[in-house]
Amino acid sequence: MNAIILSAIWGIVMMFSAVFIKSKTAPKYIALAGIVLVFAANAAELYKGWLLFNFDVHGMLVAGSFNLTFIAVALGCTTMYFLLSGRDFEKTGPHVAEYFALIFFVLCGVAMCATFNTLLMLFLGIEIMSIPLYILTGSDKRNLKSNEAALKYFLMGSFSTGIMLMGIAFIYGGSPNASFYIDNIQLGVGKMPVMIAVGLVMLMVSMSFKVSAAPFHFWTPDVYDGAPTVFTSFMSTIVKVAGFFAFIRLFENSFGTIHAQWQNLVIFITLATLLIGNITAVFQQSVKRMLAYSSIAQAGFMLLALFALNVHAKEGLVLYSAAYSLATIGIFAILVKMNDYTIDGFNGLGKQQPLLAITATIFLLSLTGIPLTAGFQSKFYMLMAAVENGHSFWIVIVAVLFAAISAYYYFRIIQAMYFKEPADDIAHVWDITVAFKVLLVITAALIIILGIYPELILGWLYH
Amino acid sequence: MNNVLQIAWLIPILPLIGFMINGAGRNVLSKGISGFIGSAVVFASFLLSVYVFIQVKNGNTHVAHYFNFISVDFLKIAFDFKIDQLSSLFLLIITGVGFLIHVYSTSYMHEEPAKDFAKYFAYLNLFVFSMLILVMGANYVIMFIGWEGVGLCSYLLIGYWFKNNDYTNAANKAFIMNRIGDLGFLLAVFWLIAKAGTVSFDEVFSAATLAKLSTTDITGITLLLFVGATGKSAQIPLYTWLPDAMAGPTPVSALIHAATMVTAGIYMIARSNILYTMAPLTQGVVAIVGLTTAVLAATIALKQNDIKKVLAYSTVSQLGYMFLGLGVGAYTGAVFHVMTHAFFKALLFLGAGSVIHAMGGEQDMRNMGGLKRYMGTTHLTFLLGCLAIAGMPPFSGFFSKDEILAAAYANNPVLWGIGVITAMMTAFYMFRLYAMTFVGKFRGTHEQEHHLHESPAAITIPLIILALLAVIGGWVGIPEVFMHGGHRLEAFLEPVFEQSNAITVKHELSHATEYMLMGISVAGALIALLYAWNKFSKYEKTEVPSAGFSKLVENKWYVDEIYNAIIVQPLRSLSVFFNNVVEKKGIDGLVNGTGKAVNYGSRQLRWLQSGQVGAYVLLMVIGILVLFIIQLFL
Amino acid sequence: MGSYITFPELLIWLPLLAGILCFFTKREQSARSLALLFSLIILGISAASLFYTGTKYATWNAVIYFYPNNIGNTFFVGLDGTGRLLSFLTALAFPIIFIATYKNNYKNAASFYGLMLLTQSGLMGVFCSMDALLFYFFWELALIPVYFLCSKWGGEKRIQATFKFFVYTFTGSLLMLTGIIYVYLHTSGKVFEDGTQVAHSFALSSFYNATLSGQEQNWLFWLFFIAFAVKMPVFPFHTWQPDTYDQSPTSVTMVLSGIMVKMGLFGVVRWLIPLFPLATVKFSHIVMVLSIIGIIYASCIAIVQDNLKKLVAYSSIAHIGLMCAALFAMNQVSVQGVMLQMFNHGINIIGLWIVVDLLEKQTGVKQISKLAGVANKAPVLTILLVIIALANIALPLTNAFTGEFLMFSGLYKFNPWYAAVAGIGIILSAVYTLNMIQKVFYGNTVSTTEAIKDISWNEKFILGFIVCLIFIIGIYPQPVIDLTREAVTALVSKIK
Amino acid sequence: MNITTLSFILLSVMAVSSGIMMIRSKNPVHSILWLIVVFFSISGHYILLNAQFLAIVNIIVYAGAIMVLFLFVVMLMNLNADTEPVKNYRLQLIGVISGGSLLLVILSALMKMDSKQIVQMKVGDAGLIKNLGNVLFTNYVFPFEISSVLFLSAMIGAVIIGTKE
Amino acid sequence: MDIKAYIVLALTLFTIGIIGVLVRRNAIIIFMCVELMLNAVNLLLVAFSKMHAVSTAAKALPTFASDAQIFVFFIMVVAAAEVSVGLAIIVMLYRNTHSVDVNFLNRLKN
Repeated sequence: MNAIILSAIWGIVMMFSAVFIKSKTAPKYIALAGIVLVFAANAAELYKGWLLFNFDVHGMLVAGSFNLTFIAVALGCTTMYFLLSGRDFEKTGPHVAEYFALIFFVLCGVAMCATFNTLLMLFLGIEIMSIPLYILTGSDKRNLKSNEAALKYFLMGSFSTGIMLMGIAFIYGGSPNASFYIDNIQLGVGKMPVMIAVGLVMLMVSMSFKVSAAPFHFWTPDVYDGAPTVFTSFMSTIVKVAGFFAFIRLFENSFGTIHAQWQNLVIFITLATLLIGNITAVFQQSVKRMLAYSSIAQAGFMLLALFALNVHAKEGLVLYSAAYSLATIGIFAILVKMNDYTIDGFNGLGKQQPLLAITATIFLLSLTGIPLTAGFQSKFYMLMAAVENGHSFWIVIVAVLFAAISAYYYFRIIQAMYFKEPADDIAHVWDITVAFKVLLVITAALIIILGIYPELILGWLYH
Repeated sequence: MNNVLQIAWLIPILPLIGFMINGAGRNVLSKGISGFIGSAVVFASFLLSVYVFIQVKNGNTHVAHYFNFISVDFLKIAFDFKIDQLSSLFLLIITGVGFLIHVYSTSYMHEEPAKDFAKYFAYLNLFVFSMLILVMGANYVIMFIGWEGVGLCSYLLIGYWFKNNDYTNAANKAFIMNRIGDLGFLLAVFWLIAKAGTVSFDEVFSAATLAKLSTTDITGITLLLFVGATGKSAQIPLYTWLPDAMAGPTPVSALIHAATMVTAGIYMIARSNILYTMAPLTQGVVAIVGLTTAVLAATIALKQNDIKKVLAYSTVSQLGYMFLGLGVGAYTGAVFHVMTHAFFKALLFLGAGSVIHAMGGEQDMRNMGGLKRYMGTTHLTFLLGCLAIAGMPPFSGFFSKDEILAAAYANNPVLWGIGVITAMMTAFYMFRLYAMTFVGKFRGTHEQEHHLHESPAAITIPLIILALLAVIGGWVGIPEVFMHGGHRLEAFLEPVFEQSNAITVKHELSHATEYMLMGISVAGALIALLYAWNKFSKYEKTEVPSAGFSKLVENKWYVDEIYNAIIVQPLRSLSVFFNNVVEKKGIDGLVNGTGKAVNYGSRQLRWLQSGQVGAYVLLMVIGILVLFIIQLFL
Repeated sequence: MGSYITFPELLIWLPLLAGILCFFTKREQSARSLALLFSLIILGISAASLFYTGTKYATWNAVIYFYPNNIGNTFFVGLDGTGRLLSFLTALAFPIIFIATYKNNYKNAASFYGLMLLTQSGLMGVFCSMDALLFYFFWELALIPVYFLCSKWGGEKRIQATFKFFVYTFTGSLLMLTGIIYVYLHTSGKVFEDGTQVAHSFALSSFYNATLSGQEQNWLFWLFFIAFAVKMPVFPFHTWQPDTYDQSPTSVTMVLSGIMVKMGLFGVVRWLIPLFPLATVKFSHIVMVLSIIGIIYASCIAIVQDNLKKLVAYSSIAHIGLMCAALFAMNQVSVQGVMLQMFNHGINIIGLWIVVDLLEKQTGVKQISKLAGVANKAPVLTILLVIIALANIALPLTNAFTGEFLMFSGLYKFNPWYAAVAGIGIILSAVYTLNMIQKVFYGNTVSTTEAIKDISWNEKFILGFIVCLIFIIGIYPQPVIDLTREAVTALVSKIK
Repeated sequence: MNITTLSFILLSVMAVSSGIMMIRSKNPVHSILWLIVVFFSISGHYILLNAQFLAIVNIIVYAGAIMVLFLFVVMLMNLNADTEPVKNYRLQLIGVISGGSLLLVILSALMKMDSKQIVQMKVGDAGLIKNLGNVLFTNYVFPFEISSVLFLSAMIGAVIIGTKE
Repeated sequence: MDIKAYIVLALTLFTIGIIGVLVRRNAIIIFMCVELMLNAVNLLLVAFSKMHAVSTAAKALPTFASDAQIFVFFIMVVAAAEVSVGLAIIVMLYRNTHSVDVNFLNRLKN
């Protein structure tokens, strides 16, 4: 609640700052102040239940400690993101403040996706998340790739919106007591009516599209590749995990009772996602595109939570969000500084920039899921949830086999950094400040800490 | 534990110390010192052995316990030495003959550089040590320690001149063939452990344990042990290493490959005689294998021209004899023959060594002849040796061989018949050797002729002593028919074999038969001897390509070639197959194939991402279609 | 000491600390001596831990830290007989390696020695951890530094070889992870001292008491076994090994072959057999047959192998195969033999690698066919090598003999034919070892070996030390056997 | 066959056919016009369902604002028939088939519903402006407010993307 | 009027929209097809609201049937916002490439 309103407000503040402040660097600090403020407000709500504004939302938004913790994670990651990549906004174009404003609006949508309790709010939240992203994707105007990405994203995005709305309509039509409240559809436990089934499939399709799960992932590589790298970093992490949270929340609260009836869909989607994400990533030459595919692969792992749909799954999802976002943000922050986005561009980075190389290695190990990193803990929770589910254990085996494959492409970068010689001794990276290095180290440290002591986050879930 | 024999540990330790000194100080010690140390330690342990022997003679046998080697669960293997009649006898032979050969070596190896000289003595001492462990061990495991130890030493000594690849090949062959035997030995031990739960002789041979073992067990165990014996004592099918082992220095051949190591098999079987007596099947096998080996080796020896090769094959054949003895239950006879054989065969080898020494390394008898004019002592002692091995009364060989033959006859006349023929062959090739070497006129080159001389005292004295023993050595076992109570050895060894004797039915031969047997064998031997003598005393070098049977024999029945064809080559090609096909193409191919498959799949899946919005949406629609079908119609 | 800080903690944290220190050293020399110093200290501690056994010192040998969490994983480390033996082997191996390779120059040595010590820490953790998740942690952590060591300082084909090794083992361990999770979810709840209660627990004891039907055990067994089989490696899973051994720097190869392969066996001892007794009994024949095939197969390949390093690698596969087979014979004698042999094999193979390393450093070739007559130039080296090699083929009075003797007698007790077939390995091992000795050391010198010098003080010292160990254990193995007696008895009792 | 049914059928046919025309006509301008026809017919349906508010809004927002916007853009780019020179018939066929089969699948599932539910025609106050406004500013005030964010971001989008620099 | 009639109608329009997206290559037309899809949804929602209006639950809470129509209102809101953004993007692209043919958009692939 606090987060939604404050971030919306701060978005407006950023807009006006764009009008009144001409300085290039000022917006970053305003934005930082804002994100900290939002974080604090959210923390206050989480910790003491303080509400800054007293709206009567008629239960359209329900914020338990679980949702608030997730919002906190998202906001925390955004803070790290601002700190690490804030300076690189300028590379995209002159409208720095506007970019920040849009990101705040996205955050507003994220918060709505985390707390929605009616399909209307879900719809609004997702739209509020998406529309600014269409713009951000296209924000690098002179770059044709950026334009193309924007149009593709927009067309397919609105297409999926259409599907989603049709789904909502059928849910409404099928629900015995004509309600958009996700916990009030009243399905009982028997075989679900056909209208509900149709709506469910359509909702699943559109949500899968948002979290870039196969076979609805096609926009992902192109958009992530075409969008300005700073924004790719944002939308491939926070937005995506928000989508996941919404996905789980929706399906748990509305269709949780009849889980068994739609599990096969999830299995199909999960397998397809794991397969396409992991296999296709192997051959990529551009790190940016490879990370796009890897994000699909990670989505495949997160889908295990939807497959399991139990306590561990939800805990794991929150943890996964943190681990995955931090690591990916870190990698992208380094990638933005690189001159050459291909894997060969990383050759010999270990010599030139040992610190960057080490932190990058930690991020990659976390993405691979090596113990002592947050990535391991999150994968571990996912697997645990999936095993606990008890239904079709084999999917877990398949998942870990794909995880092994994922090592293949993550380690290509590590190998390049440490074991390959640079083609020529041109500098790989530019404007590396001490502050940047410190922040990278902090991010890495966070990942390690979460890897050793995940309760740092999980402790809040049941506060 | 206050038994005086507790000091038995000194006997093996002394040579070990010698080995350490010589081994460690081989760069500093002069030849004189290392030679002296090498011999002195063995002499010391010889004296101790004599003391021990006297103790035992006075009826004091003892199992000296030192420490627990291995103790797991039910399995307790103690580091014990068993001092009884059998082992003490062997102690005497080993240390005694060993000492003489050490002395001999000091002179024989004198051309070697000092450090190799020391190395040589170190190895020799190590061998004596292992051999002593072998005979003193109070259980099969300790015995096995010595068993492999001697194998190792023979490997090292055969490969003593390691620069020559043929020699090192011979060494490898010896070791590996021994390993094959050892596997048999080990399996027997494991069988014992599994069934009897113990390996110590006293416990295994105790009536209680024997009761636990079924006939199959005993037969199996004894057969496996016998496999071990065939390896160590060069019996069919594992005998081919011994002739090649002649690559080593001659004294080594004398000590290891004639007098001591190769008799380990006999010792072991004599040690476990009760088991064998309880397994008639095995006994049969032992007898037949022994006899076959004897005949085969003898035939090969007929045509050999290398002086050492002849002796080597004769050794194999004699060992066959001993196994025949064991097979027919004449344990005493076998041990007796071991002893006498140790004397005369060592003598012969050393003599041959002296000859080779004189000939400047020449080993081909066709280039010798008439040496008796140049080297009297050697010739005389050698002659005595030949007579002894040919079984001429009253030389030692006669008694031991006769005892075995008698036992064989008692068991089955056919065995006896073949035995006699073998004996005749023995006499023949020995005197062929003798005649070609010492009689006739010299066939070597002139510088060799100039070089010819009698060997120094360090060589001749051992020869003389051994000759003496070869002559009188047999008198400890004069058969009943000549002198009542003449067989002192049998009386002495009685306690060792009493269990067996208790259960074997002794069919006494009438005196007449015995005389008849002796007569025939001696006569046969004599005929062969004389025939060989006058055939080869006037031998001339003639290059007649031999054919038919003789060719077969000359090429040692092609046994090496056969083994090579049916074992070595297949193994090699199998390995190559494994390495090149199964490993590289098969398993590793599979592993790498997975990686390749992933790469390929990756390259193909990328085309799905065509970049066309239309195509994307189309695929999405198809995806939706699939989901609907799954949900609504499956 | 005592309840404040325990042996396992010291053994895990000291190397970690030292490793981190090493990373920050500037000069190569200082890194090297720091590593050596610490490894010696650790050796001392580990040696001390051998004496403070028994319930009297229980508080010195085990400790558990739990932090408030809802899945009940703890930092629970302890030393039992097996762990003690292997941690001692680890502690022993590293100083040996450091001294033996003291003269090697590594470019940026700081990180090299740092990673080495991190590896040691990981290994110690594997051998000490009493908590399944912790075990998995260390299992992976031991792998990562090795991966970097091999790919950074290895031979020319290092990257592919090492990566193959990594993916191979990583896949295996991930499968094990799923297995661990499954078992975890079938453990009973647990209440910690501080009152936090968890539905399930990763503690060793809870795992041992997990309720698993025979059906479940059947496939869980394989999930675990594959991970361990890859590490060991057992026959069909071994192909990473020769390449890796060949390509990685020798000091790392020593770690791999001396200690890491023991992780697999250790895993079987600590987890596989106690967790799935029924499945173990059910599948022991399959496993043993695989192992025995491995023995013959690897030995055969070793015979025709021309690459010295690969020869040693294959011989190692053969030996491990024997240990694995003996382990699954599951009787006191055989398992005791395995324990003994794990230690011996570690010592011997490290010795072998040292010699191989010397030859490669001096001649620059590792093809047997290119070497000859080394004995002429380097007699001392030859003698030591021959002794170690003979120990490797289990000659009596060397350490390996006692181990193999026990293993074989146990194996024979289980099934005579297995013992007989595996026995062929004894012969084959003699074949390839003697061939190697003959080709490399005997005969006349060739161009490559002309310049060889005999070994220097540190190598002489280390090899001498190894040889002494070989003989001491060979003549009086009892102390080593006693060290693991209770552990083995407990293990064997699980099957009965 | 009362007037309601008749008009329903009439409007439906009109909607569908002009929809088809929309996607078939070469000239973008034509398809826009066809789409407007569709919207009008849908508004007709709203009136038929007595959802007066939506009928109005639909005309104003869609047919009025949005479509004009479209028309404006098309004019601006003066796109005409030859913007899609080469047509790939096979691709189009595939598109039609897959879309059609999707429709068939869903319908075949839905038509199996036995429950015969009736839609209230012409009467009912749910769709009256009074009620809707009432609900909108009581229950739905929060979403109403928050949807402003959408327009704000759309505005910024216009700023970022539209402005020339 | 039976609800099925409306379902058929709405789905038909919806499908027409989808097919349009599939077969057309002009970005604007594709976008219009999406709008058509949205309208189909609107129609269906209204139909459903009137369907529920006569169902038993209607008596309990008189205003609830209007939920769906409010939803339709919000859909229109969102659509409006989307249109502005979408057209902006299309215009931007047209500026750079002088084409709105989506088939020419294939710089990003594989």
